[in-house]
Amino acid sequence: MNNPYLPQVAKIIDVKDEAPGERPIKTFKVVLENGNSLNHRPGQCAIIGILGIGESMISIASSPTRKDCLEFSVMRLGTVTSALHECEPGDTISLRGPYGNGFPLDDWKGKNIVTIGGGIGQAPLRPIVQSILDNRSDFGDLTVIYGARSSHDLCFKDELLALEKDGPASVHLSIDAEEPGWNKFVGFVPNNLLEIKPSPENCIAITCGPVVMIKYVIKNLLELGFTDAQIFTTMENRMKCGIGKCGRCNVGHLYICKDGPVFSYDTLKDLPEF
Amino acid sequence: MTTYTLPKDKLPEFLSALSDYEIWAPVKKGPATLFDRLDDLKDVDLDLENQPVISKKAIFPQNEPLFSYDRKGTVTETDLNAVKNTIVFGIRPCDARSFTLLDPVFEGDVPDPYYRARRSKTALLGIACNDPFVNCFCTSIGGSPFGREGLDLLFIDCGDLFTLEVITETGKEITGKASSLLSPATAESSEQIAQAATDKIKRHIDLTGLPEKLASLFEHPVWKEFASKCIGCGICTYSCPTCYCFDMQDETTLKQGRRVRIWDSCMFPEYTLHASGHNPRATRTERFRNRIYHKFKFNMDNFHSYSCVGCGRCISLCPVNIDLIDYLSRVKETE
Amino acid sequence: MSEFEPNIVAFLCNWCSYAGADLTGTTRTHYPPTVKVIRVMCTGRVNPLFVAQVLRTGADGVLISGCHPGECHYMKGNFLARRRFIIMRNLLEFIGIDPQRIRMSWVSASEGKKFADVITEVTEDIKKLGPLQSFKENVNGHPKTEG
Amino acid sequence: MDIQKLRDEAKRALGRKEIEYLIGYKKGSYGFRISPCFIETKEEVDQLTFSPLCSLSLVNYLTIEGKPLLPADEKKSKAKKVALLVRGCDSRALNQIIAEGGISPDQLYVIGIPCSGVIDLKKIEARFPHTPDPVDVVEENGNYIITINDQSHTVPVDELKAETCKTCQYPTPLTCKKLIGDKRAGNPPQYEDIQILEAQPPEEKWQFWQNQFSRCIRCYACRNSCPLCYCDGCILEKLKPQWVKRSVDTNENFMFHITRAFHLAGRCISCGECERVCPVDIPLMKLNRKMEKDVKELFDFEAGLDPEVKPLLNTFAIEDPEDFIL
Repeated sequence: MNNPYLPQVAKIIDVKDEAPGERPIKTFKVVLENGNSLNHRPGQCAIIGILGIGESMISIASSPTRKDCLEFSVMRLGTVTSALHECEPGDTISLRGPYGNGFPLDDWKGKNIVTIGGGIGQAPLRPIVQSILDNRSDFGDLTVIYGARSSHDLCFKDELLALEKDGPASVHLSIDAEEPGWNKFVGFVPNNLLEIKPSPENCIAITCGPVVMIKYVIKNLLELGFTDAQIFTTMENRMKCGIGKCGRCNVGHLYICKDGPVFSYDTLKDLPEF
Repeated sequence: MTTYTLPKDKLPEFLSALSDYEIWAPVKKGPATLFDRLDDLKDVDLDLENQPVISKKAIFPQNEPLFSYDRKGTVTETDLNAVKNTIVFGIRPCDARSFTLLDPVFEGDVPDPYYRARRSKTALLGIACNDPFVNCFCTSIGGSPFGREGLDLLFIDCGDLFTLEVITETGKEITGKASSLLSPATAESSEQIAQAATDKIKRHIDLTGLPEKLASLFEHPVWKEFASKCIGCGICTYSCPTCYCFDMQDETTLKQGRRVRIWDSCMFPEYTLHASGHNPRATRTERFRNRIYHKFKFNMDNFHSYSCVGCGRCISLCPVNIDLIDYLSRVKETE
Repeated sequence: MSEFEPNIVAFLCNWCSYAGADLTGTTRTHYPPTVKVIRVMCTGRVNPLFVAQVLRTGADGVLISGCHPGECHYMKGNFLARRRFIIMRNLLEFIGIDPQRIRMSWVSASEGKKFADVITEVTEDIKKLGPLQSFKENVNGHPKTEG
Repeated sequence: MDIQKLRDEAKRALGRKEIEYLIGYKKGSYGFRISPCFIETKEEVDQLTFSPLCSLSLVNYLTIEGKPLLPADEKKSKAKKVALLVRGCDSRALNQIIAEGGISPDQLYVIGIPCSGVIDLKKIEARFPHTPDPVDVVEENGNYIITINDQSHTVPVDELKAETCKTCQYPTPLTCKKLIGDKRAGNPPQYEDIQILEAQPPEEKWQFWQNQFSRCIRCYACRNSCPLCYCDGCILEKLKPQWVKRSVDTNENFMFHITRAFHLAGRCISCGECERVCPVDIPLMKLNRKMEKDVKELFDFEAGLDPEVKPLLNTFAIEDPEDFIL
């Protein structure tokens, strides 16, 4: 019988300093030792572990269409992520997954897509952007709205700036407070959303970020005329098992690790605790 | 149904006839009666006066090493084939039933190999409750002091002898090993004793409509009131036969390490604490409410059963008189 | 079988005992190679739970050594430590760990000889007691609680 | 003790405008149980009760997470007070916590009750099993008069009283605004059982504790029911460093109980609640009383006698014993 708690061995092939801010973020490129693939869907998560330290559920920040490696963008916070930040290319980590439902990208074909991210919350949205870019003709317009506390906390900055320049998507970056040399939007992400006013017409909006931000983004999306079923979010809680057994990640009767992390606002609005 | 009788003084012989099994039974440890693995058959103490804690650990141990590893990162899986055929003797019908409620959790979409290994090799030999305890309310929640659900064999205390009811094939196999000690029971049924036992249960609650009621009360101030006296220990969850939440931790020495799963309790704040410091259930009220909702609403949504067998241990052991029966009745009356 | 060499962890304060131990070395005074030294700024920094933890994780004895009373670099660290360790020592004794395994000494920076004597004495005492078996019996869980 | 006096006093207290609410005891939901209660209005006062069944220390509710009044965090409620019923041991707990800076005495209105000792629930429930209906218990001339469904039973106090209370030194609250009832004299300290255990060889002591600790399930009821265990972020919850592993095996249980006992050295006020709530009956008070005895012998210190006295381990005396030091 397949043991769901037994991790695979993976190797870090590259580490990139993503955001040097107060809570630093690094992006790790990882390949499975045996050459296998996780066969994940955009929006799914994996449990990264370091033997002797512990495990942590991290969303996969790369699209399955990018087959050379898996990417994880990790903020240095707890014991596992701190240990991970000490890792260098060539180090091995353990990996199990993928977990969760992922985004229903197939249902979204032919539609316009708006992603609204805040801080490290852009990581789970990145595979959507990548998947759309890799199958550009399957989707309508792509709008990326993304903000962080300061320019030092913005992830994937080079990528997004390049994307903005090349034009396959419209990109709107923001930071929370004025900074010299910043000529884009200053203010919170939900406010930036109201500035940009994406049209709800044939559109899906996906948001991820701090809980407070998600709540205001949803409120503003509804104001812009989006319906509950057009709004998606991806969530996070403390997790241990990844398979809906250890109990702690529940929101109402749903477990984020198993029934989520992607929820449509249609489902979410009826759940207690949200 | 096949029934046998076993003279009470032949119980040690009966158990020694089952020596190829690992036997768990209630054991007196100091003043407390606990379920434990038997090293010596003489240690068995059915102690019908006291409600033993905690039988779930025979199948769902408090610590379970998932795998071990060395410094090089070589992982060695725990050998589940080494799990011995096991008998849990003297388990109460409610506790036996609890495993049938844990099964869907640990089987589910992704079956749990550790639980399955023990569960499939464990026979449950129950003792009927002739004398239910003060907070027993199994009859209100689908069980009974003579419930057969989950059991392989039911022992009924009939004075000088036990009547044994064979419930499953495994039960039949077990009685087969000790057949020389057993005599076929006469037609006389145990129904009268069972009825008398059921009548002794004094605490009742009508749970009809509870999940629907809970659905409308999530934000109600009553939860703050209920939780106000909770001191936040884990006694209710650890002693509960249907609580299964666990934590996973790495434990290392200089040379080696292991990943262990350990019972956890939703009543502890660090259970849900994020690494960022944010806690989605930061207060006693939220944690207490989650426990009740999990047992009486969420589990119903997910598995179509309550996560409670009515053993009453959380009520008996609570240091501050948090009384589940009382609270649930008040929930039902709350508008 | 070779003779039992105790495994002793010594918490030495930076200002007196560590310097004292240094002096023992520079004057080439011999003492048994049984101690693993952990340098701390002051005996007052040594959480008494370190003692329990050290014994729990495999040491046969613990030594805490600092400045003589009245000579603490931080004025009162060693006085506070003195109180704590007598209590911890009594507690561990009550639980069944021989108090000879939990030792404390005052060794100043100039007492290289005393340091060697202390280590010799502690080593001899613990040799007489033999290895600390208490926690080791329970490795990987006491048989009755492992399951 | 006269319940009416208690209720009158409670009414008077609640009549004062600075008092937010009163923490007291009321009859529990069944049998011998007593429940803590929070009373905000005079009308609710009649549910107040006090009897030898009142076991848990209400001091717990002054320091628990999410309580309505916080000493440091909520500046706006500084003028507000909480009224609280205390017994002898509770008042020592209060003194100790005040001495440690955990509560500000300005926020308390303390009503003291001289206590004749509490009944050990485990003993009384074993004696009268199957008692779902509420019960009355009073102490009279060395007996407990227990009334169950209008039928009264007389049981000698010694058979049911909690062990710790039998040797209580301070049954009368030491510091309180109002005292209800007559002062009671304490008993001389008694450590015979401790001395017997002390005299045993190390291996036997270890084995004794091994048998006890091996059955601990680490539910932390002892910690949470202890009025003195009020740290924000208990050491047991720390992951870095992880002082006590989460694994529940005998070694880790030893570490947990060593930690717990040490953290209560010079602080435990001998209410005995930790031992009474333990679901697996570990004799925790043996550890606590050993510490109490040693602290008394070595430093002539008793916890919680005076809120002005600094905590034992925060202070020292030049002449502290040091004969164990080389």
